[in-house]
Amino acid sequence: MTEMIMRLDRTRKAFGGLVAVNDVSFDLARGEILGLIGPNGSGKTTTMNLISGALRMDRGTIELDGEVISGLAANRVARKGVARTFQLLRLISDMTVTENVVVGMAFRPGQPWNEEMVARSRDYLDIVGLSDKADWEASKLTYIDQKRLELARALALEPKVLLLDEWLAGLNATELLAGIEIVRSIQKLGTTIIMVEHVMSAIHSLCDRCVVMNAGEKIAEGTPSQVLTDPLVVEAYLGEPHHA
Amino acid sequence: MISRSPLPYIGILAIAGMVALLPFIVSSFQLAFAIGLLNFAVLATAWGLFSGPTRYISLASVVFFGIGSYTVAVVGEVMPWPAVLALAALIGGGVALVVGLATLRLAGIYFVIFTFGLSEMVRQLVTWYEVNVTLSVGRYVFLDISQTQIFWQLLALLTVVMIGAVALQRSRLGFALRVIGGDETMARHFGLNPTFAKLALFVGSSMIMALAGAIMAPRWTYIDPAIAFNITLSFQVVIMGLLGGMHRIYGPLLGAILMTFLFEALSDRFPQAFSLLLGVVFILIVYLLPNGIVGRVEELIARTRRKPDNTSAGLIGERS
Amino acid sequence: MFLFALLSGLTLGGVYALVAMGLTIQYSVSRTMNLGYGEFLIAAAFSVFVMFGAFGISPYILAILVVPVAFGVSWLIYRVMLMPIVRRARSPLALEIDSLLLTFGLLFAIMGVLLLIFGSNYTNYYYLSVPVRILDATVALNRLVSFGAAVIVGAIGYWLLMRTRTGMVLRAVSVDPVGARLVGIDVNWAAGLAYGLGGAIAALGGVLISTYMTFTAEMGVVFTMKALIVVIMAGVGHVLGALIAGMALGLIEAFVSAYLDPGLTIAVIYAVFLLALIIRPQGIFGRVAR
Amino acid sequence: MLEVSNVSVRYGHHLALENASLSVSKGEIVVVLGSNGAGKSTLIKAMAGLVRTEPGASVVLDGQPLHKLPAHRIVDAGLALVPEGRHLFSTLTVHENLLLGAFLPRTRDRAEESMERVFEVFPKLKQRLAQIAGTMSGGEQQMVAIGRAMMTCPRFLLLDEPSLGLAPLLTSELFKALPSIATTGTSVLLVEQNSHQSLSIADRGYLIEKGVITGQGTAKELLESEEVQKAYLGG
Repeated sequence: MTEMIMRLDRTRKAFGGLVAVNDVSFDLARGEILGLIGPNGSGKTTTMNLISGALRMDRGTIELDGEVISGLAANRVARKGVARTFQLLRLISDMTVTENVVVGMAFRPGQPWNEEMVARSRDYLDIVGLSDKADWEASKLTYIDQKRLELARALALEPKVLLLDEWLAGLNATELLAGIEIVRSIQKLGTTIIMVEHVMSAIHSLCDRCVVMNAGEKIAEGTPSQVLTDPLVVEAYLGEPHHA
Repeated sequence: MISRSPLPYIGILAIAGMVALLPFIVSSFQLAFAIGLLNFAVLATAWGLFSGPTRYISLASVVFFGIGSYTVAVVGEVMPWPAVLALAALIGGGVALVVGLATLRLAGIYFVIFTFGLSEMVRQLVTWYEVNVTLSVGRYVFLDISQTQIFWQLLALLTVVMIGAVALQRSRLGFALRVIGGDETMARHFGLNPTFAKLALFVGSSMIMALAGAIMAPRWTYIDPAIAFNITLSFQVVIMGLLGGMHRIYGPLLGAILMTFLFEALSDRFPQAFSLLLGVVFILIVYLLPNGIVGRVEELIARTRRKPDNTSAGLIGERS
Repeated sequence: MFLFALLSGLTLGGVYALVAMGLTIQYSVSRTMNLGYGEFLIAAAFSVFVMFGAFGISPYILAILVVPVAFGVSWLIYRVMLMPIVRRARSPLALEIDSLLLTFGLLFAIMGVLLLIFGSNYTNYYYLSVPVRILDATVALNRLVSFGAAVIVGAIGYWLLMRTRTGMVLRAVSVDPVGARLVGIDVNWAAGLAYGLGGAIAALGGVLISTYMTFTAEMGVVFTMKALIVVIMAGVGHVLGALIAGMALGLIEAFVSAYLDPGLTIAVIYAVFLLALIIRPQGIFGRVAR
Repeated sequence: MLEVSNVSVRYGHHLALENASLSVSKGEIVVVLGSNGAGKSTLIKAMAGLVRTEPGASVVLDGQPLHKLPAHRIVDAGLALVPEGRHLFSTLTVHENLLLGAFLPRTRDRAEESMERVFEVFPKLKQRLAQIAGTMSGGEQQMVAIGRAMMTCPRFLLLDEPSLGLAPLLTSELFKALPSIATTGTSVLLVEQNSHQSLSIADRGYLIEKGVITGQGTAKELLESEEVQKAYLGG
C-alpha cells in the first residue's frame, strides 16, 4: 500500500467559454514520478498552475499531505512545500547563480537569514552540476545551464512535491541523458515529482505512472507503456489515424 | 547580498559627523539653504526607498510630509517634542497603511492615479475640519526650536535613513524586493508575498516623510492646508529621485543635492517661469536620463569595460 | 434645493462624461496615460476667454476654431513626444511608467505657460448668463446650452466609435494591438488619432465649462484627476461606462456640495473611488480578464 | 514564391532561432514540425515582423523583400498571420472582426467577395456574425482568426499551431478547410506538433529542433520516416 502525498479531486478551470481543465482527478504517491502528458493545449500546464496556486480553480479540491491547499495563494502553496520550474525560464538575470538559488531558500518557513544559505546553495548546485559557476551572473549562463539553475532554485525550497514544467525540452541527446540522471537523483533524495513532458524517451525511462490529458480531460492513466499504446492516447497525439 | 561589513555605516556616520559642524561655520542664510537641501535629501531618499525597487511611482510625498507638519501645528505645544515626532510618524504610517492596502495589490497604474489626487483629498478634508470644527483655517506654530536644532534633527534623520537603507539592502526584506523587482510572478512561487513587502516599505517610507514634515514645521510659524499640502513638493521629490537614479540608495540623495541648487537658481532668476522650467527639466530627464545620473554613469563604466552587446527586441513597435 | 442640485449635477456630469470619454479613448488606444490631459481643457478655456474678450464672438462659435487646433496639438504631442518612448519601451509596464512621468512633466510645462501669461488669478467672463426657470429652480442659460452641447457631442462621439469604420479600428486597437497590426493597421497612426480626438474633446469640454465656471491656470490637474477616476471606475476602454460614470460623478459632486459642503467634493469622489477600487478593481463595467 | 533565408532571432542571450532558411511555392501547403520551444513560433513571428531578426536575415515574397517592413506593411504586401493565441478583437462581433480583416485599401473593395469565400470555407460563421468573438468556443475562435486573415486577401498565409487547444474532431475539421484555401493560389505555411494530421494535408514539411532546421522532405517521406515517428511519439 503506497502512501498518498497529493490528491486532485475533480479540479476544474474555465477561461471564458473554454474549459481548460475539466473535472480532472488523480492521486500522487509519495516518492513517485508522475508524468503529465498530452498534446499541446490539452490543459497540462493549466493543471500545474492550479496545483501551484498560480490560478484559482473554479471547483474541486487539491490536498497535500491531507491538507487542502486549493484556494491558497501561490506564496502560501509554496510555503506548504510545492516548488516548480517554469516553461519559459524565470531567472533574475542580474543576480548571480548563488543568489538565484537563495531565492528558493530565503522565504521558506523558519529559514534564518544568514551566510549559511550561501554555503547551502552549493549543495543544490552540486545536484544539478552547476557548482563551478556559482558566482556567474545568471544571464551569462547557456540555455541548458539556466534550466539547471531553475531546478536548483526549486530544490532549494526543499519541496515535498516538485513540479517540472517541460524541464527537459530543448535539450540535445547528451544533455537529455544528463537531465534524466539529475531528475532520477532528485527522486532518490525523496522528492515526489510531477513532470509535464513531451520527450517520450524521458517519460519511458523516468515515470512510474502517467496521466494523459486531452482537450482538458483526463483520458488515460497508467504506466508509460500502458498509456502510450492506448488507442485513445495514440489518436489524441496523431489526430485521426492515417489510413493509407 | 549578505554582508556584515561595518564600513558603509562608519562612512555614513563620518560624513554626518563632519556635516554636523556646518552650523558653526556658515551664515544663517546658508544654513537655511542647507536645511532645505537636507529636507529634500530625506524626502527623495525615502521616496526612492519605496519607488526604486517596486517601480510604483508615488505622487503623494507631500501628503505624508503635510501630515507631519500638521501634527506639529495641532499638538506641538501640548506634548513633549519626541512624543510629537512619534505621533507624526504614526499618523503618517497609518494613512500609508490604508492607502497601501487599497491600492498596492493592484497594478501600479492604480497606485499612481490614487496618489496623484491624494494630496488634494487630504487638503480638502483638513480644510473642512478646520473650518467646521476648529473654526479657523490657519494655525500658528510657536515652538522654541532654533534653525540649528532643525538642521541637526534633519541630519540625524537622514543619517538614520541612510543607515536603515543600507541595512535594508542587506536584509531579507531588501532581498525580497530585489526578487519582486526581478519577477513578481516567480517570487510568489517561492513563498514571497509581494503585497506585504511593498506595503511594509510604503509605510516605512511614509513615516520618514511624516517625520521630515514634523521637523520642518517650526520653520514656518504659520501653517494652513494649502501650504502644508502643496502638490509641487511631491513633484520636486519625484524629479530628484529620477534625476539621481532611483535604483541605488545614493541616487535620490545625489538628485536632491543637484536639484536643490537648480531650484534655487531658477526660482531666483525666473520666479514666474518656475513651473514651466520644472516641467521642461522633467521631460528632459525622462528622455535623456531614463535611469538617472547614477544609471548613466554605470552604463558608461560598463561600456568601457566590455563591448556592448545588442540584446533583446522590444515588446512594442519593433521595426515600426 | 434638490432640483437645483440635480440640474447642476446633470450639467456638470455632462461635461465630465465628455471629458472622460476623451481620456479613455487616448488611454485605451495608445496605452499611455496622459496626466497633462486636463491642461488642454484649461488652455482651451483661456483661449476662448481671450478671444471672446477681444472680438466678442460667441464661445460656441469659437469652439469651431479651438477644437481643431487642440486636435492638431494633441496629435503632434503624440507623434513628437510620446512616439520616442513608445519605441524604446521594453514592456507595457515600462511604457506606462515612462508615459506617466513624461506627461507629468507636460502637465507642469503647459501649466507653467498658462501661469506666465495669465497668472494664478481666478478668471471668468459672462456669456448667456440669463436665468431660466425650470419648475421651481433657476438655472443659467449657459449651463443648459453647455449641457445640451455635451450630450449631443457625446452621443455623436459614441455613435462614431460604434458605427463608423474608423471607430471600429480604434476599438480594435484598444482590444488587441497585436491583432490590429496583423490586419494591417498602423498602431501608431491609430494612437495619434486617438490622442488628437482626446485633446479635441478635452478642449471642447473646456470651452463649455468656461461659459459658467471660474477657472485658474492651476485647475487642469483637478480635471485630469476626475477624468482618470471616471476612466478607472468605468473600466479602462469602456466608453459607454465612462459616459455613465462621468454623469454619476457630476451628480455626486453637485449633491455633496448642496447638502454637505462644497469643499468636500473631491474628498467624497475619492472615497467613492477607493470603494470602487476595493470592490471592483477591474472597473464597474470592466471584465475580469480577457 | 516565398523565400526565407538566414533568419536568426535572439531573446536576450538565448538564440531562439539560428539561420533558418526555407522556401514555399505558390499554392503549396508546407508544415514546419517541431516540439515545444523548438523555435517554430519564433520563425513564424519573425516572418510576420512581430519579432526583430538579427542582421543578415531575408524574407522575400514574389521578389518583394519583407524583412525590413513593419508588421502592418507586411500584411499589405500579402503575407497574413494567424497567430498563436489568435489575438481576436474579443469584445467586438464576429462581423466586425472579419470586416477589420479588410482594413487595407487594396482589400476594402473586395470585402464582400472575401467574406463569401470565408463562408464557403467556414459555413458556421455565417450564422454567428452578431456574436461577440470572445464568447465563442476555441474552435470557433480559430475559424474567425483564419477568416480574418483570409479577409486581408493574402498571397501567403501563416498559421501558428492552429490545432492548439482544440478537440481532435475540430482539429480535423479545421485541417480539411486548409486545402480549399490553397486551391485559389494562396500558399500556406503552418507550424505544428500534430504531425499526422498536418502532414496529411501538406505537400512538404520541414523539421525544426532547438532553433535549427534539421530536415525536410515531402509529406509522404516524413510520414513514413521512423525518425519523425520517434521524435513525436517516442516510437
